[in-house]
Amino acid sequence: MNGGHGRLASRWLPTPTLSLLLLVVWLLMVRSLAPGQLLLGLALAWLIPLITRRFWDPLPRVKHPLKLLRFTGHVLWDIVKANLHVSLLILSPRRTPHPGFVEYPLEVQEPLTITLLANTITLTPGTVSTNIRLDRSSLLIHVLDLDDEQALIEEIRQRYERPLKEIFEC
Amino acid sequence: MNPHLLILPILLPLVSALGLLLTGQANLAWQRRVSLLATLALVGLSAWLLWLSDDGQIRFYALGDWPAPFGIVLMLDRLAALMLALTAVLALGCVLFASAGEDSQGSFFHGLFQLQLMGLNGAFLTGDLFNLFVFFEILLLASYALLMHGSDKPRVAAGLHYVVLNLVGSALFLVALGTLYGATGTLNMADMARRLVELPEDRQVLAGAGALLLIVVFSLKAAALPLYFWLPSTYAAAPAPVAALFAIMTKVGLYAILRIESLIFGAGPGAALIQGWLWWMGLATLALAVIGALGARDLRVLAAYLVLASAGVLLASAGLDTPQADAALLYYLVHSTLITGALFLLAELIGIQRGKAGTRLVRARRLRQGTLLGWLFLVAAVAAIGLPPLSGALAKLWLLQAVDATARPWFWSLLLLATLGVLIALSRAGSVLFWASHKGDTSGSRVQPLQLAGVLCLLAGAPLLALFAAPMAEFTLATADQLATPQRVLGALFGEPTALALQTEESP
Amino acid sequence: MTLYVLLEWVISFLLVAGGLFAFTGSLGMLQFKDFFMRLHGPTKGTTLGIGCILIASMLYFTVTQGDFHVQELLITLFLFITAPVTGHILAKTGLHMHLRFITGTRGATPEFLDEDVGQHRVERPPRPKRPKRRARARRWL
Amino acid sequence: MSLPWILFLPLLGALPALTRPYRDTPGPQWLPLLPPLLALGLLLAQGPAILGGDTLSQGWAWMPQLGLDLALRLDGLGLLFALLILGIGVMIQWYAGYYLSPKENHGRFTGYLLLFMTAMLGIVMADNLLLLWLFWELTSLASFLLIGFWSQDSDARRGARMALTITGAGGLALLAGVLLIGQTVGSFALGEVLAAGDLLRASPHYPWILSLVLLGAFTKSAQLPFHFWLPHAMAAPTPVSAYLHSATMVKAGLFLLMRLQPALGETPAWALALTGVGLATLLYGAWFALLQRDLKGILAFSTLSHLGLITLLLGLGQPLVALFHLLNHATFKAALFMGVGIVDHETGTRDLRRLGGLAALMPLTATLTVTAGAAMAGLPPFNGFLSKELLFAASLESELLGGLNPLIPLGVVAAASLSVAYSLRLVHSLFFARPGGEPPEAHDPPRGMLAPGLMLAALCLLVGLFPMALAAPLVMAAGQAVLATPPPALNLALWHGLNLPLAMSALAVAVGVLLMSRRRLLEQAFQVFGRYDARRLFEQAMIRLTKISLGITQRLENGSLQRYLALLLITALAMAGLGLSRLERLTGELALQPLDGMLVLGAALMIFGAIGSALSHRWRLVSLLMLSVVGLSVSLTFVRFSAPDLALTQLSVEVVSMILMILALFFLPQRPPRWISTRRMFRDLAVAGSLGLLVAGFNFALLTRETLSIANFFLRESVPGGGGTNVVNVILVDFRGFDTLGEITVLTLAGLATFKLLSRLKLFMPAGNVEGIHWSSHRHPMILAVVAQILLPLALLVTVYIFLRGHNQPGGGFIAGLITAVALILQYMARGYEWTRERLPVAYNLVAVSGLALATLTGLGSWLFGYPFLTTTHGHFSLPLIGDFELASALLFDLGVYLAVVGATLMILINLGRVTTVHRPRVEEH
Amino acid sequence: MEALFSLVVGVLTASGTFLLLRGRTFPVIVGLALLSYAVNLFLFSMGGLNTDAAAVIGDSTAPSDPLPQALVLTAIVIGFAMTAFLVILAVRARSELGSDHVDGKTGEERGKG
Amino acid sequence: MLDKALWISLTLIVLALAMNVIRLARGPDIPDRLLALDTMYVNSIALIVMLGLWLNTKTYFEAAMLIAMLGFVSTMAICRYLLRGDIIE
Ligand code: NA
Ligand code: NA
Repeated sequence: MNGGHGRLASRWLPTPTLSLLLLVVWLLMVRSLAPGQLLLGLALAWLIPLITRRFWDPLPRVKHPLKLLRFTGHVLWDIVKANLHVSLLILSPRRTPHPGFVEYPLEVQEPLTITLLANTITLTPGTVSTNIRLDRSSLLIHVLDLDDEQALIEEIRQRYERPLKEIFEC
Repeated sequence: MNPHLLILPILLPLVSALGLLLTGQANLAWQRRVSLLATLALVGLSAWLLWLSDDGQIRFYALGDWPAPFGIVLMLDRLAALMLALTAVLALGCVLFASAGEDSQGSFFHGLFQLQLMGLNGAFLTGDLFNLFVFFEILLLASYALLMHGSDKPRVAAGLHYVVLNLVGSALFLVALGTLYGATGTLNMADMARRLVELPEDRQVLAGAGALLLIVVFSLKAAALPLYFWLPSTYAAAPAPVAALFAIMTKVGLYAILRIESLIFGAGPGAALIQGWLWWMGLATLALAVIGALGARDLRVLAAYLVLASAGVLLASAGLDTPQADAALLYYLVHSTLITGALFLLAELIGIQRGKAGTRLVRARRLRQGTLLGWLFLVAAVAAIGLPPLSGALAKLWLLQAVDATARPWFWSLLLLATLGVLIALSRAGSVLFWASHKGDTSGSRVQPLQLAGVLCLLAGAPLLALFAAPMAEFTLATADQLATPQRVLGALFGEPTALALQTEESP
Repeated sequence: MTLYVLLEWVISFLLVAGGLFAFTGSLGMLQFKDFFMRLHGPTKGTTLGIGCILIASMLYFTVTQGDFHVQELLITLFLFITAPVTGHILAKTGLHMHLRFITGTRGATPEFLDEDVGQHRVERPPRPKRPKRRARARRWL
Repeated sequence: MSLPWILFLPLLGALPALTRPYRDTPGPQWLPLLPPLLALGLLLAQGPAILGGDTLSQGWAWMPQLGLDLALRLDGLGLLFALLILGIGVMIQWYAGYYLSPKENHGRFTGYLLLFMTAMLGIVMADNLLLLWLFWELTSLASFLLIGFWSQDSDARRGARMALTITGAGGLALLAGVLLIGQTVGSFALGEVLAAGDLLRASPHYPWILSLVLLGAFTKSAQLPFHFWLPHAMAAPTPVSAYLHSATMVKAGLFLLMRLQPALGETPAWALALTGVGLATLLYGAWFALLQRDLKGILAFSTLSHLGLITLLLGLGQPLVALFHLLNHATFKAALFMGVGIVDHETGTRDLRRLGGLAALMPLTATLTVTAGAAMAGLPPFNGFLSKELLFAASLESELLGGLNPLIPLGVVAAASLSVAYSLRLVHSLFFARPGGEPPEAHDPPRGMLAPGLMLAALCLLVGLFPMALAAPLVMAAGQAVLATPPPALNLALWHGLNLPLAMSALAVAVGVLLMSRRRLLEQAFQVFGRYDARRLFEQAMIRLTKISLGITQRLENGSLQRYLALLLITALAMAGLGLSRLERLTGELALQPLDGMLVLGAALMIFGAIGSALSHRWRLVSLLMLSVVGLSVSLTFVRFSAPDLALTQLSVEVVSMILMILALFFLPQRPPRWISTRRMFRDLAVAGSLGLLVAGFNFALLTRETLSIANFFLRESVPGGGGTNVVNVILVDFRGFDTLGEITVLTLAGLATFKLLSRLKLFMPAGNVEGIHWSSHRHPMILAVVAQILLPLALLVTVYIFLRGHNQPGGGFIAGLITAVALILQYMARGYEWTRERLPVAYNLVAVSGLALATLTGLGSWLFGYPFLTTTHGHFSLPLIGDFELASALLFDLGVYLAVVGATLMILINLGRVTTVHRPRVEEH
Repeated sequence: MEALFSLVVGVLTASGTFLLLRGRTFPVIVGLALLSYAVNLFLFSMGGLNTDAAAVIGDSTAPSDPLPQALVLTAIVIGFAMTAFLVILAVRARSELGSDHVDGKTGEERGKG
Repeated sequence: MLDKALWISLTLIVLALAMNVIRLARGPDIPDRLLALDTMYVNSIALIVMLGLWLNTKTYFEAAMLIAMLGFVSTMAICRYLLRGDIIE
C-alpha cells in the first residue's frame, strides 16, 4: 500500500492507499459530501496516517489493485459457499464430519500477506488457521471435514496464496 | 462582593493542583511553595467567606448560568462557610507539616492534597445531591491516594478495607439518590425539600426511605457504630499529615447528615426515626470509642479512637436536633477536628524521636526534645480530654448544657465517663511517652520548623477557641438557627430572584 | 413499485438468511464435539450472518429514508477484519492449552508442530474440594 | 481593680523561671517570687475592707451563651484561703530553692507550682460556678504535673496518674452537680446560687446535686473512701507535698463545702454525710498514721485525719471551728513537711527506723519540727490545741445521731489520742530515740532553708498565744461568708477553765502516750489486717480496665472486611427496609408494560451472568467472562430503552475494565481458594438476597409511579440554550458540566493514585496459567500485530467521528477517549510495552492533567464575559467553501474530557502492564 | 416488564453482594462491578423504561428523561475510576500482604476462604 | 412481509444467543467459554441492527459499530492472558 513516489511524497503522504481508505470510511460514516465534511475528511485522511506511521511495519506494495479486487470477489464468494457447506454440515445430524489438522507450507513471508492468507483460510470452507510457526515456514490449519490433505493444500495454494503473491509481487 | 467568590474554594485548589501536576514534578521546593501559597490563599479566602456569611444571607452561585433547580447551584451559608474555614486551617497545618519531608515519600503529594481539598470544599458548598456524590468521590479517591502515600504494609491492608467499604457506600449512595430523584424528580436539595411537602404520601414515604439510606451512607463516612470499624486501623496507618487531614473526613459525613436532616427531614415525618438512630448510634459509638482508646497500645491508634469518640459525640448531638445542641455540636466539631489533627501530627513527631518503639506505648528511649514535645502534647491532651482552660472544656460544658439531664441521663453519664476514660488513656500515654523513658542517648531527628509550625497551626485552635468563645458561640448559634429554618434557603433560592447571584442575567 | 417489492423480498431474504447463518453458527458451536470443530461455526456462520443482516439494514434505510446509507459497510469491514483473527488466536490458545480433540482427528499431531505449543505442563494445582466435614461452627458475624 | 491581678500575677512569675530553668547556687529564685509576693501585697491591701465585711467582685463576660463569666469575688472565705495559698506558696517556693538539687529543672518546678497557685486562687476567687469548676480541674492537672515531677521514678508517675484519675473523676461529678445547680437556679453566678438555697434544697434534683458535689469535694479532699491517692502523692518532691497537704488541693474540697454550704447545706443529708465521712476519715487517717514507717507517710495519713476532722466540724455545724482548724492545720502541716524534708534532704532517708538522735545534730530543725509536731498533737500552747478543744466541745453538743450521739465524742477522743501518739512517735524517733542502724551524719541546713519552716512554726505558737488578735478576725470574716448570717461570737483562748473538753484533752494525751509506748503491739495487730494497699487495687483495676477494653475492641474490630461489609449492608437493609415498610402498596398507579422475547432474553442473560459469576467466583476467569455477559446485556438494555450514549459508554468502559481485570489476574494467585463453611454461605446468601429484594422493591415501587421531573427544562433548552440536540451530552457538558468536571477529576485522580500504588510494587509472577500450563514462548503473535496496525487509523477516525457528533448525536469526548485508549492498548498488547513506548513517547499523566486543565480553563473562560463558571456559548458560523457550521464552547470542554479520559485510562492500564516489563519480577511463584 | 426489570436489578444486587462477602480481592472486584451495574440500571430506570425515545431532539417524538442518563454516565465513569483503583490496590495488596485475601495473611489463616 | 422476516430473524438470533449462553455455562474449557462470549458479542450486533430496523432509527447504530470494534479487543486480551499471562509485555 506504500505509494513511494519520491521522498517528499513518502514523507508527507506515507500511505496513499490508507489515506484513500480513511477518506472513504469518513464519508461513509458522515453520509455527507458537504464541502466541510470533505475537507475534514481530507485533513483526517492526511493526518491520521502521518500520526500512526510509526506504528506500521514496512508494507509490501500493492502492485495489482485489480487483482486485489478480483481476489476479494473470489473470497467473498467462497465465504458464502463455505457457509452453506458448514451450515449443512451442522444442520444434518446424520453425517459426522472427519476433522483433521493440516500443516500448510508457506510460500509468502510478509506479515501482512501471511495474515491475509490466514484470515482468508479462516473465513473460507471448513478451515481455520490455528498457528503460524515462529519461522513462518508453515501454517497449521484445522479442517472441519478432511478428505484429502494434499488436495486441500493445493487448493489453498492455487486459490489464495498465489493470487496474494501476485498482488503484492513477492 | 465578587460573584465568583463562591466557587473559588473549589477552583483555587483545582487550579493549583493542575499547576502542581503539570509543572516541576521533580522540584519539591517549588511544589511546596505553590502548595503552601495556595493553602494560605485558601485560608484567607475562606476567612473572607466566613465573614461574609455572618450577615445571615444565604448566597448562591449558579454554575453555567443555569437557574436552580435545573443547573447545579453552590450554596454558601454559615455552616458551609464554617466548614470551609475549618478545612482550610486544618489543611494549612497539614501542608506545613508535610512540607518538612513527608511529601517526598511518594509522588504527587501536593497535587493530590489540593485535589482532596477541592473535593472537601465542593462537598461543603454544593447544593445539589448528585454533585455532592461527585465531590464525595473526588475526596474519597484523593484520600485513597493520600492514604497510600509512601505506602507500606499496614497502609495497604487498611486501605483495602477503607476503599472497599467506601465503594459499597458509593453504590448505596447512588441507590438512595436514584430513589430520591425517582420520588421527587429533582436533584437540588432545596428543591427536593420544597417538592416533598407537596408530594402525595406514598412518594413522601419513598423519598424518606431513600433519605434513610442516605443517612446510612453518611453514617459510614461519619463513622457511626456498626460502620466505624474500618476507621482506627485506617487512620492509624495513614501518613501523619494525611491522618490529620482525615480528621475532617468524618465531619464531612456529619455535615451531610446535618444538611439532609435540616433540608429534607425538616418537614418530613422521618425526622424522629433519624434522630433516634443518630442518638443511640452516637452514644454507642462514643462508648466503644472510649473503650478503644483505653485499650489502645499505640498513640496513633489512640488518636484514631479520639476521632471516633468525637464522631460519637457529634452524631449523638445531631440526634438532639435543638438549636442549642446544634450550636454546641458545631463548636465541638471545630475544636475536635483541629485537636485530633494536631494529635496525629504530634504522634508522628514523637514517634520519630523514640527510635524503634515509635508511637507504641511502651517504655522507650528518651525523647530528644522531650520538653517541647511534652508541652505540645500536654496542650493537645488537655484540649482533647476537655480539661480547662482550653476549648475542649468549653465544648463539653456547652454540650452538657444543651441537654436536659433529667430527660436524657445517658448523655451526661456517657459524656462524663468518656471524659474520664480519655483522661485515663491520655494520662497513661503521656506518662509512658514522656516520663517512662530509658536512660541514655537520644536519637531521631529534631522537630523541624515547618513541622512545628504545622502542629502549632492546629494546636492554636484550642486556646483561641477558648479565648474567643463568645463570638464563636454566637456564630454557631446563628448557624444552628439557619439550619433550623430551611425555609430561608427556599426563600432565598426560589422566592426572591435577586438573591440568586447570577441567575437573572441573560444567557450568553 | 415492483422495485420496492423486489427490494422488500431481497431485504427479507437477507434478514432470514442472516438469521439462519448466525443461528447455525451458534448451533455448530453448541453441537460439535471438540473445541476446534466448535470454532468453525462462529468464525464463518455468525460473521456472514451478521454481514447479511447489516446489508439488509443498509438496503432498508437507503430505500425508506431516500438517501444513501452505507455505514453498515463499516461494521462489516470491522467484522471481517477481526473475526478471523479472533478465530485464529482462539485456536492457537486452544492448542496451547492442550484442549482435547475428538478421536479420529486426522493429520499432523499439533503436539509436535511448534516450539510454541505442546510443551510440558507445570504441575497442575490440585482443585480444592469442598471439605467433607462441616467447618468449625462460627459465630454469626 | 486588683482581683484579676491577684489571680494572674503568680502565673507571670513562671516566665522568668522558665527562661532560666537551672541554677548553680542553692536558694530561691527571687524574680519568680516577686509576682506572687506582689499578689500577696495586693491581697493584704484588700484585707481591711474584707475583714470589715465587704465583698469585692469584678467580672467580664467570657462565654455568656453558657453562663460562663470570668467573674471574680473576694470575700472573707476567699481572703482566708487566698492568704494561705499565697503565703504558704511563697514560703514553699523559697524553701524549694534549697530543696531541689541544682541538676533539677527549677524553672519547670516553679512554673508548675505557680500554675497550681493560680488554679487554687481561681477556685477561691471564682464568682461563677462554671469558672470555679474550670479552676478546680486545673488544680487536678497542675497537681498531676507536680506529683509526677520526678518522672523517672515509677512511684511518682503512678501516684500522679492516680491523683489525676481520682480527682479528675471527682471533678466531672462536680461538673454534673454544678450544671444541675445551674439548670435549677437558672444561673451560675455565685451570688444567685447562694441566694437560691431554698430553691435548691426543695428541688427534686437536690439529692443528685448533693451527691455529685460531695463526690467532687470528697475526692479532692481525700475523704474516705477516695482517700488513697493522697498518701501516694507523696512521691512528689517534699515542697509539693507540703503545699498540696497544707494550703491547696485537699483544701479545695473543704473550700467547696464551705462555699456551697449556704446553697446546699443545713439539711440532714448534708450533716449526716459530712459527719459520717469526716469521722471515718478522721479515725482511719489517725490509725494508719501511727503505723507508718515513712516520715512523709505519717504526715500524709495525718493530713487525711485532719481533713476528716474539718469535714466533721462542718457536718457538726461548726464552720467557724472548721475554718480555725483549717488555718492551724495549714500552718503546722506546712512547717512539719518542711522539717521532715530537711531531714530527708540532709540524711537521705525517710525511714523512721533508720533515723534517730538528730536533736543534737540539727538543733534548729528539731526545734521547728517539735513545735509543729506539738501543734499537730494538739498540745498547748500551740494553735492545734485551741482548735482541738473547740472540736471536743462541738462533739459534745452534737445531736445528730440521736441515740448514737456519744459515738462522736468517743471517736474524736480516740482520734485525738492517736494523733498525740503519732506526733510523739514522729518527734521521738527522729530526734531523741537511738537510730536503728548507723547513726546518720547530718547537720542543720542553710538558714534560708530553715527560715520558712521556722516562721510557720513561730506562727503556730503565736496563734496559740494570741488567737483573738491573729486568727479570729480572719476566721470571723470567713465564717460570715460560709454562714450567710452574722456568725456567733468566737471566743478563742488557751484557758477555758476546767471543763469536759479539757478533760478529754488530758485523756487523749494520756492515751496517746500509752499508745506510743505500746506501739509494737499495734504494729502486730496491723499485720493481722494484711498488707492492704489501695494503690495496688487501683492499679490492678486500671490494668484490668485496659485489658477488658482491648479485648472488647479486638472482639469487635477483628480486622475482617467481610464482617464490616456485612454490618454495613445489614444496617442499610434495616434502615431502608424500615423506610420502605411504611409504604402502603408497593405497586404504584402506572400501568405495567408488556413483555417481549427480547426483554426476556436480556433479563435471562443478565440473571445468568450475575448468578454465574457469583457461583464461579473461585474460578476467576470464568467469573469474569460471566461478568462480561452482564456488561454486554446492560449495554443492550440501554439500547433497548433509548439510551444510546449510555450504551456506547458502557460498552467502551466494559472493554477497558475487562482488560484491566485481566491484567490484574496475572498478579493474583492462579489457583482457586479454599471452600468456606456452609454456615457462612447461608449468612451471605441471606444478606445478599435481602438486599437484592430491597433494591428490587425500591425499583419496582418507583418504576410504577410517575415522576414529575425537571426533565422538560432540559429538553426545551437543549437546542436554544445548549446548542446541541443530544440532550444527554448537553447536560454533561453544559447544564451539569460541573459534574463532568468532577468526574474527569476523579478519573485523573484514579490515574495518579494507581501510579502511586504501582511505584513500589513487589511482584509475584506465576509460571503458568490457571490450568497449570507454562506460558507460551510466542510473545507477539504476528497476526494480532498486523491487525492492530490496521485497526489503529480506523479507530482514530472513528474517534474523531464520535467526538465531533457528540453534541448532536450519541457520542462525545468520553466515548471517543475510550476508543482511542482501547486502540492504543491494542498496540501495547500486540507489540509490547517497549515497542509501543518508543513510538508513542507521551507521559500519560500529563495528558490526563492537561485534559482536566483544558476543561477547567474552558469553564474559566466564561469569567471573561462576566458569566459564572462553565457558562457555555455557541453560535453558527459560515465560511466560504465549507458552508454553515455550528461551534459550541462546550466542544472545547469535551476535548478536555477526551484528553483526560485517554490520559487517565492509559496511565492506569499501561502502568500496570509496564511493571512486569520495566521491573523484572523479584519473586517467582511455585 | 417493570417487575422483570426490578427482578434483574435485584438479582444483580444480590449476586454482587454475595461476591462482595467472599473475602478474596478478585470476587470483591467482580462483586462491585455487578453492584454498580445494578445501581446504574436502577438509576437509569428512574427516567422510565421507554422504547424508541432517545433524548435526541428530532430523533424521537417523546424523548425520555435525559437527566438520569447523564447521571448514570457520570456514575459509570466514576465507577470505572474506582474499579481501576481497587484493581490496582488488589494487586498491590497481594504483593504486600502475600495473599489475595482481603484481610491479608491473617484472613487466610482464619480460614475464611 | 418485512415484519415477518424481521421476526423470524430476531427469533433466530435470540435462539443463537441462548445457545451461546449454554456453551458459556457448559464450557468445558476456558477457550470454549471465550468463544461463546465472543459469539455473543457478534450476535448482539445483529440484535442492535434489528432493533434499529424495527424502530426505524439509526440512533443505536454506533453501539453496533463499537461492539464490532471493541469486542475483539477484550477477546484478544483474554487469549493473551491464557497464552502469555502478561498481556502487556
Ligand atoms: Na419514576
Ligand atoms: Na506487563
